[in-house]
Amino acid sequence: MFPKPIEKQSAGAQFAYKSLLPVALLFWLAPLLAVALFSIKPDADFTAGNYWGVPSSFEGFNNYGQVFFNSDMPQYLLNSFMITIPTVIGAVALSSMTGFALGVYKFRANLWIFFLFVAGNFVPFQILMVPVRDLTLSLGLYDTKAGLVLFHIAFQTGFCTLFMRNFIRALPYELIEAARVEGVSEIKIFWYVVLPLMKPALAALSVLIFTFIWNDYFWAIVLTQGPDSQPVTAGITSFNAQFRAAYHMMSAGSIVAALPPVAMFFLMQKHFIAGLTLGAVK
Amino acid sequence: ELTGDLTIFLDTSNPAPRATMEAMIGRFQEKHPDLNIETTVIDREAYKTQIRNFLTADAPDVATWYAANRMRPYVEAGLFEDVSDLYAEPAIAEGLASTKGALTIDDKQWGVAYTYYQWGVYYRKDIFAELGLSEPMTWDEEKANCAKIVESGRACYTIGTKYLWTAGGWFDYLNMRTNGFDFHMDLAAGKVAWTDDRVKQTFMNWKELIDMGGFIADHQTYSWQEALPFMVKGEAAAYLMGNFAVAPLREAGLTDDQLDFYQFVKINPDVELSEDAPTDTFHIPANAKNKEAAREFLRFATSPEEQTIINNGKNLGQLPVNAGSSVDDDKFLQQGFQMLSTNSTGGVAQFWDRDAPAEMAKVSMEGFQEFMVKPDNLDKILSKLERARERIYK
Amino acid sequence: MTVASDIPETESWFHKNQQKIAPWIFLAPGILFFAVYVIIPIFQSFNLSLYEWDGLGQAEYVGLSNYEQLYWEYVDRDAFFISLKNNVIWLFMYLLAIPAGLFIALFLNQTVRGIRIYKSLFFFPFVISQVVVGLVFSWFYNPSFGLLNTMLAWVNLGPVNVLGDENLVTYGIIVAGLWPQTAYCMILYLTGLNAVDPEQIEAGRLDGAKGLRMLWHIILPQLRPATFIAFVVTIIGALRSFDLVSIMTEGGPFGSSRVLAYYMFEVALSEYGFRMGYGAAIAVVLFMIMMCFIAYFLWSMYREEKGH
Amino acid sequence: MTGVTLQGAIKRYGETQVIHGIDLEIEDGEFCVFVGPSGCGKSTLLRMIAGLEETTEGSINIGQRDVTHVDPAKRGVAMVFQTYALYPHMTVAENMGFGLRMNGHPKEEIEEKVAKASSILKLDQYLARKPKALSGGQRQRVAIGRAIVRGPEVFLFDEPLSNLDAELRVEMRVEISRLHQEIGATMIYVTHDQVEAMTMADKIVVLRDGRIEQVGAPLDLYRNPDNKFVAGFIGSPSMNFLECDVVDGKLVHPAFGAPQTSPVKLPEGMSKVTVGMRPEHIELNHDADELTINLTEALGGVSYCYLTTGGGEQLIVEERGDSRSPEGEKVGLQVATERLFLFDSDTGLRLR
Amino acid sequence: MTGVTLQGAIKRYGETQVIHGIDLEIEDGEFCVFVGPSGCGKSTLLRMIAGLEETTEGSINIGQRDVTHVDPAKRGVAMVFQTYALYPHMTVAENMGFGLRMNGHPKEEIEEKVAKASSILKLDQYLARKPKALSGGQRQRVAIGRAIVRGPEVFLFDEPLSNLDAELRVEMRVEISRLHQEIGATMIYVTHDQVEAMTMADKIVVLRDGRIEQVGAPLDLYRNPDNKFVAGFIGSPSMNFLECDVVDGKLVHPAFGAPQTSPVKLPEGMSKVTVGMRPEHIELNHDADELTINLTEALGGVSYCYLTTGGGEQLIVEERGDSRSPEGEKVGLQVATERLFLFDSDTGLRLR
Ligand SMILES: Nc1ncnc2c1ncn2[C@@H]1O[C@H](COP(=O)(O)OP(=O)(O)OP(=O)(O)O)[C@@H](O)[C@H]1O
Ligand SMILES: Nc1ncnc2c1ncn2[C@@H]1O[C@H](COP(=O)(O)OP(=O)(O)OP(=O)(O)O)[C@@H](O)[C@H]1O
Ligand SMILES: [Mg+2]
Ligand SMILES: [Mg+2]
Repeated sequence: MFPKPIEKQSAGAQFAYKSLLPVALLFWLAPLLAVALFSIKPDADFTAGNYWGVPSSFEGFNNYGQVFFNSDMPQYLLNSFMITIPTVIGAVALSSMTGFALGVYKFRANLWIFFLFVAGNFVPFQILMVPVRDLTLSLGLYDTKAGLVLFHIAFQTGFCTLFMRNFIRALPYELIEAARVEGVSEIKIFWYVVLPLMKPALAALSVLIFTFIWNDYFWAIVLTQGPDSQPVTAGITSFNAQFRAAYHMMSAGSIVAALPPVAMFFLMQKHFIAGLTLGAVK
Repeated sequence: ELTGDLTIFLDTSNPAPRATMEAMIGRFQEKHPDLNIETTVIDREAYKTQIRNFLTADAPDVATWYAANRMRPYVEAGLFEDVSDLYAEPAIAEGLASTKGALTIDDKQWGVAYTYYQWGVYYRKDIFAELGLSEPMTWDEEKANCAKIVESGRACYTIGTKYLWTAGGWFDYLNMRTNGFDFHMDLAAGKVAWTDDRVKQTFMNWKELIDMGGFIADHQTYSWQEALPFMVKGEAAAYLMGNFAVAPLREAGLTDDQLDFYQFVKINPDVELSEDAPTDTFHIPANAKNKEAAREFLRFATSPEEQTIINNGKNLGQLPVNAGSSVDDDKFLQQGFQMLSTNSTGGVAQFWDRDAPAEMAKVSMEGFQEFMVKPDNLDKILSKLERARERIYK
Repeated sequence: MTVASDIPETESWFHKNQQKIAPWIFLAPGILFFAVYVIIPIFQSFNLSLYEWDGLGQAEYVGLSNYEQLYWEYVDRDAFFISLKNNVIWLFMYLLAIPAGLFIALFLNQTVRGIRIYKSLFFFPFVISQVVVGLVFSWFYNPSFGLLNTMLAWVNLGPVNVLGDENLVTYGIIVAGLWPQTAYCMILYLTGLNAVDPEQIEAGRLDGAKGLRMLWHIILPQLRPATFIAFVVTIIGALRSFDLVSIMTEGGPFGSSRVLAYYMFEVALSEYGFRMGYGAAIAVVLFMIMMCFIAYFLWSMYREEKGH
Repeated sequence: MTGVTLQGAIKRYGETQVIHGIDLEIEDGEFCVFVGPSGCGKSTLLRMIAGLEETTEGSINIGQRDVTHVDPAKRGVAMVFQTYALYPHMTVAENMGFGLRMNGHPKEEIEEKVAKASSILKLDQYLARKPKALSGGQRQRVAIGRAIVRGPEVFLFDEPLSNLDAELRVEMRVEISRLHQEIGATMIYVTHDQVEAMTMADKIVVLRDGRIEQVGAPLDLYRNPDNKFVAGFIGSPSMNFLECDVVDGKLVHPAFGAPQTSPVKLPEGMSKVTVGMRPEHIELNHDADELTINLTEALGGVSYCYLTTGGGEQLIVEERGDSRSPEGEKVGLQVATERLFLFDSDTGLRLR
Repeated sequence: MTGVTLQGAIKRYGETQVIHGIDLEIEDGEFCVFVGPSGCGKSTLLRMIAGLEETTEGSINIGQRDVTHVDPAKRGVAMVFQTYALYPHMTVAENMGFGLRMNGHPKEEIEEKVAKASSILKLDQYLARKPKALSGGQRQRVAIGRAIVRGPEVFLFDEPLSNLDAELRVEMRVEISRLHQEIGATMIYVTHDQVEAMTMADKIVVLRDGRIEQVGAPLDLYRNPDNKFVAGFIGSPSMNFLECDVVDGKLVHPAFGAPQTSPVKLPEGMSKVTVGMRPEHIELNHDADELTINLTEALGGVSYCYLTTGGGEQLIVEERGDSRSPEGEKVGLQVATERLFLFDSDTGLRLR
């Protein structure tokens, strides 16, 4: 292990390390803590210039209550879920198929198709902006959740294919050959043999895509407008327009918007990190 | 006797205006119970980009928008309905005469106004009193006042230029006062070079205020709302703003004893006074399906009664467009109405970003912002704007 | 002993060619989606960049004039030049996330109690939307109450208005971007460190390599895969940077924090924009820059594939 | 009749040919082992029989049926992989029944067959477990069970034991032999383990570079190799080879001291010959001094002496019992003439 | 003097103790092999000597120097790892020279030493290659070269050959032995391979559960094991054990037919004893019928007979030559009395 395990060092070093940890963490997360602090402050504190001090009163319930009952935030949150979840399902479904095809079969175009997906995934998505927007418009899906979902599925398929294909590549090929010898059709091999084995990858990928899509801002503002279909990342800007300079409200709103992926991360930590390092690319 | 569907798209997304508009539509519905009205309210900022899509793809029957140059692209693309026929109706011809110009392109009218508001200098009466100042009448008084305010450790004017347009307001006034309304309009129309000495003169006037520390520091990082607290806390004495600033200032705790208003002072005594009064409008998209009902709605919305209701202090808190309606007795509205109807002989401008084409507006307001931060870059800025002008107005 | 193969010898064509057809069946939906939404639009953008179009009327073919304008903007040091320059700054500054991530990973690569929680908390910024990160940092920098100036005041410095200063603003935004990106690199390195061969470290110890020399000569070479990935994602992140610019400054003050990604959005879709062709031209330039890195990435992937 | 017949079987990967026309007949019920150095094409050949690799040219018959281009599933073969290739997400019973289930056999039939196979392999009590809860040997048994369940005519094994440790390997080796006796199906088995090949096979096929070197029963190969390659490949430690001169029909080499009589009649005019001697057939002559003992390795029951001739050639001699010859000692060789193998120095072919 | 001395060496990981007080003296220039079942602490002990693990209690001396708490790099030891632990990003030459470079030796000196070591190991032509372009055996040689270059007083090897295939293993084994003779340094070698232990060691240390079972020269352990564990562990195939009754001082077991005389005087009152017989010391008596031949494996030079007694005990007998006893035959045993090993049935200690 590198660096040398701290347990093997002097008691002084151990103590120093252990006390440095929380300090460093506090420092690292200071911006977030600040937001959390803001979000429970009363408005009066800001007018009074008490930005960083102890809140003069605890207004957490009030502020968050406002977010939930006096703004479009709940609608935006709901939209986010309604965009994110179908995207995750769609992208994962498509890419487990493409990943399977590219990971298992040997055919001439294999590597080139694979590279196409990978390259597409790395493209600066701004180049897609105008045509995709026009396409969505002409499909009548502009400013609908479905329009956003379709695009996200397509774009994420690039990344997911990279991920899935590499994962399937790492599966023992004998498993597939064994099934073939047993007379299992290719589609059944996919369904009964490969898919169950991909569970960890599916979980990791789902978690990853969930955060990617949840946090997407660019496409949200390119393809949707207004509380009917915009996700929370875009919603937060109009939320902020509504509460411009009301820092306590903006903080509360931000925290609410950030919460689902954070919760996801904590619940599915193992998968999440596996996903990052397995797929290793955004 | 109206039937069928009527879809209305609104950009009045803030809570108060939203309620006002919905209430008005409710009243319209009562009059036409058989009409199936569908209202969609879209975030104001989002609306500005979304309008392109719905006008072409899935047009409503009525849509809000802004007058003057701001509606030009849609008119030219044939996306707005010609409503000159409405203006031919005597009631409207009389009532809406004052805003007709702002809605006219190629001698045709493309929509109706439903509200407008004045711009002007909102100031802290109590601070003026404390420093022994009075409302200035001339540019020199303005500067003298400002010098005193700066001396007292305050800034004269608060402003937040992060979103650029607030600087456009200053430019509007300085340029209209320096060079007059017509010159201003020519500039907006790209007929005058930015490197023209007259334009420079406007900036030199502006520079005087900047150099004496008239504006708050770091304004380029604030939005207009974030700039409000400086005035509320007394760190700045005045705010050149539209009348909509009054409500948040009052909410923040300023009473009418502390808050007052004056018209932007004369600079060049030879030019007539002219004002910014942005007009918000209703249009009928060319692709609308129920144009008959839409016209009826436009008549309704601009009728003297409705104008009185929706613009009163409890609702929009702005000025009615119909000559036949009455202005709320809120002191700012009264003053504003007074100013616009009697003391704005030079003309009424819509606002810089509505009078100038979008691209030019964007580039120029960025220039204004830069100028306010770095006044010494003026020549560089102006030559950049001139390059932009040559490109944009081709 | 009977065989489970009592199916007639005359099999369907599909059955016989199963292995040749199957991949295409599996690929079809993915390729369809990807082609429609990604591949074809890339070419459409190339095409569109030769037109002038406001998104309303008829597009007008103008040849390379959009690019010519970009060229003049470059020469005149206008918006395009600034965006390009900022993108270069982004590229280089953003790479700081890699050493920073490595540093934190080394700091956290211990087995004291509760370290797992620490590792996750350190990773936190990555999970949060850039919109929120941007907001948080613009408050952090806020000249009237921001924590930055408060802290600078403790050491008798400042105040600075980071986001209001055309020379600082890009760096200020990049720092905000480095925060989550560092967390990302940290996680990559933590997993990389996990995979470092302990026997090599021991061999190094026997060889007398310690501390920094151990890091340089033995650990870092083994972390190459992690470094490579960190490099790729950081470059891509830098070139795609949009959210933060949009949230924190909208390209300001006076356009000095624009990057290509934001500029093209601004030109094409923002309130004052709707020059679709021009936006497409900017996107094409951005695409070309990115293509260098994509090509490099694909090339190293190709080598790896062939290496097997 | 479910033997396997290969005729002129050829495999090419693009340009490179790896199997160069194999003709082979494996009888019904025979246990046939493929051996050969790594990369010689053992696995490829097996996979061609299984149908997992296309046969480029030639034909493969199983029983009377030409299966050269038949789908793997339809060949009536079952394959046991080196890595077992068990489906990790299925229980033992599901693993074994999977093939039948996918082909739509009724549930009862599957259960019955699985039960039967698992009782043969003593897997009854593990049926509900997942593979990862099994030991290596048990996993290997499940893999075999999966093959049995389908009731194939031919079993194919590709180094099935190489992932097991030495002890288990012995155990499973015995088990597979027993299974072969029990079900009597044709089995083809790839290995590179001497002991497995010698002990399990009815017939060994020695491959080199995609060609068959010799086919025969284990002890036949040991006793009667066709060429130098087979002689050196079969038997452990390997056969010693000395390049001898032929003088007057006798074999002359410094190591022998006196010229040796040839066990076979040498062809006219041959002046050089390669003589092979198995380490276990040589004895040391402590009264001679043609060779030097380099190193002696005593393993207890047996010792190996490493000798060098004056010309630098290396020899190994196996000594029984505890006697340990001191290193550095000079010794001679003693071999019965009939134990000598003679090979053509150029072609490596056996002279007999 | 650069022997290695351990005194009461103890290793604890937290609560669990894995090395229970080892006292051991390894002479200067000796080749010492640690053997024992997996998990017995061989590697741990070696790593304690290397300094890679803290020694919890006791002391370790190298030469006259107490190194118990000295930094690994300063102990004058070099270690060769099972996985070689070559630095993949450095060339062979850089790998070998790395230790010297880290210790600030001048470039010329390093080059010279690397050249010398690589000529000893015949690596000269690979110096510019990266490890991944080398074969397993070459890598292992580089690992050894890296150790040599540093000119340590003590070489430590942890199962260095277990990742190589059988042939290479033999080759490298001989090479390491040769190296030991050539440079004469003290070497400590961990393995679980019988043959390696027997052939390479001057001294074998048999470990079990963190304790020393027996220390001695290889053939001493083979001929004269102290207890049942060592007897069963050393020798391949393993010694056969039969539980015999003692009747009138004689050993009684159905497999023997007639009672056998005990080779040693048995203690008074002992009624049971474990008798050990090495497979290579037993001969089959085809005229008796106490045992059944289960299976015979003919490997050519040698065959193994698997026998079962009436009571179900298993025995292995090694038969020389080609004779192959038919399976199913009933046979008896024949062992020279002096070849029997007797162990206390309870403690497993040798009776002598
Ligand atoms: N897909 C392939 N493309 C090209 N050559 C291949 C391919 N698969 C195998 N080969 C070559 O065919 C030859 C035979 O390989 P095969 O796996 O059958 O050898 P093997 O005898 O099983 O070896 P081992 O004992 O190492 O398993 C080798 O030289 C190998 O390099
Ligand atoms: N870090 C550790 N913490 C706790 N126990 C350990 C640790 N390392 C080793 N052990 C235990 O110490 C004992 C000895 O391990 P060691 O690796 O020395 O065995 P070994 O004899 O080398 O085995 P093998 O032949 O499998 O390599 C084992 O029981 C092991 O579980
Ligand atoms: Mg093989
Ligand atoms: Mg070990």
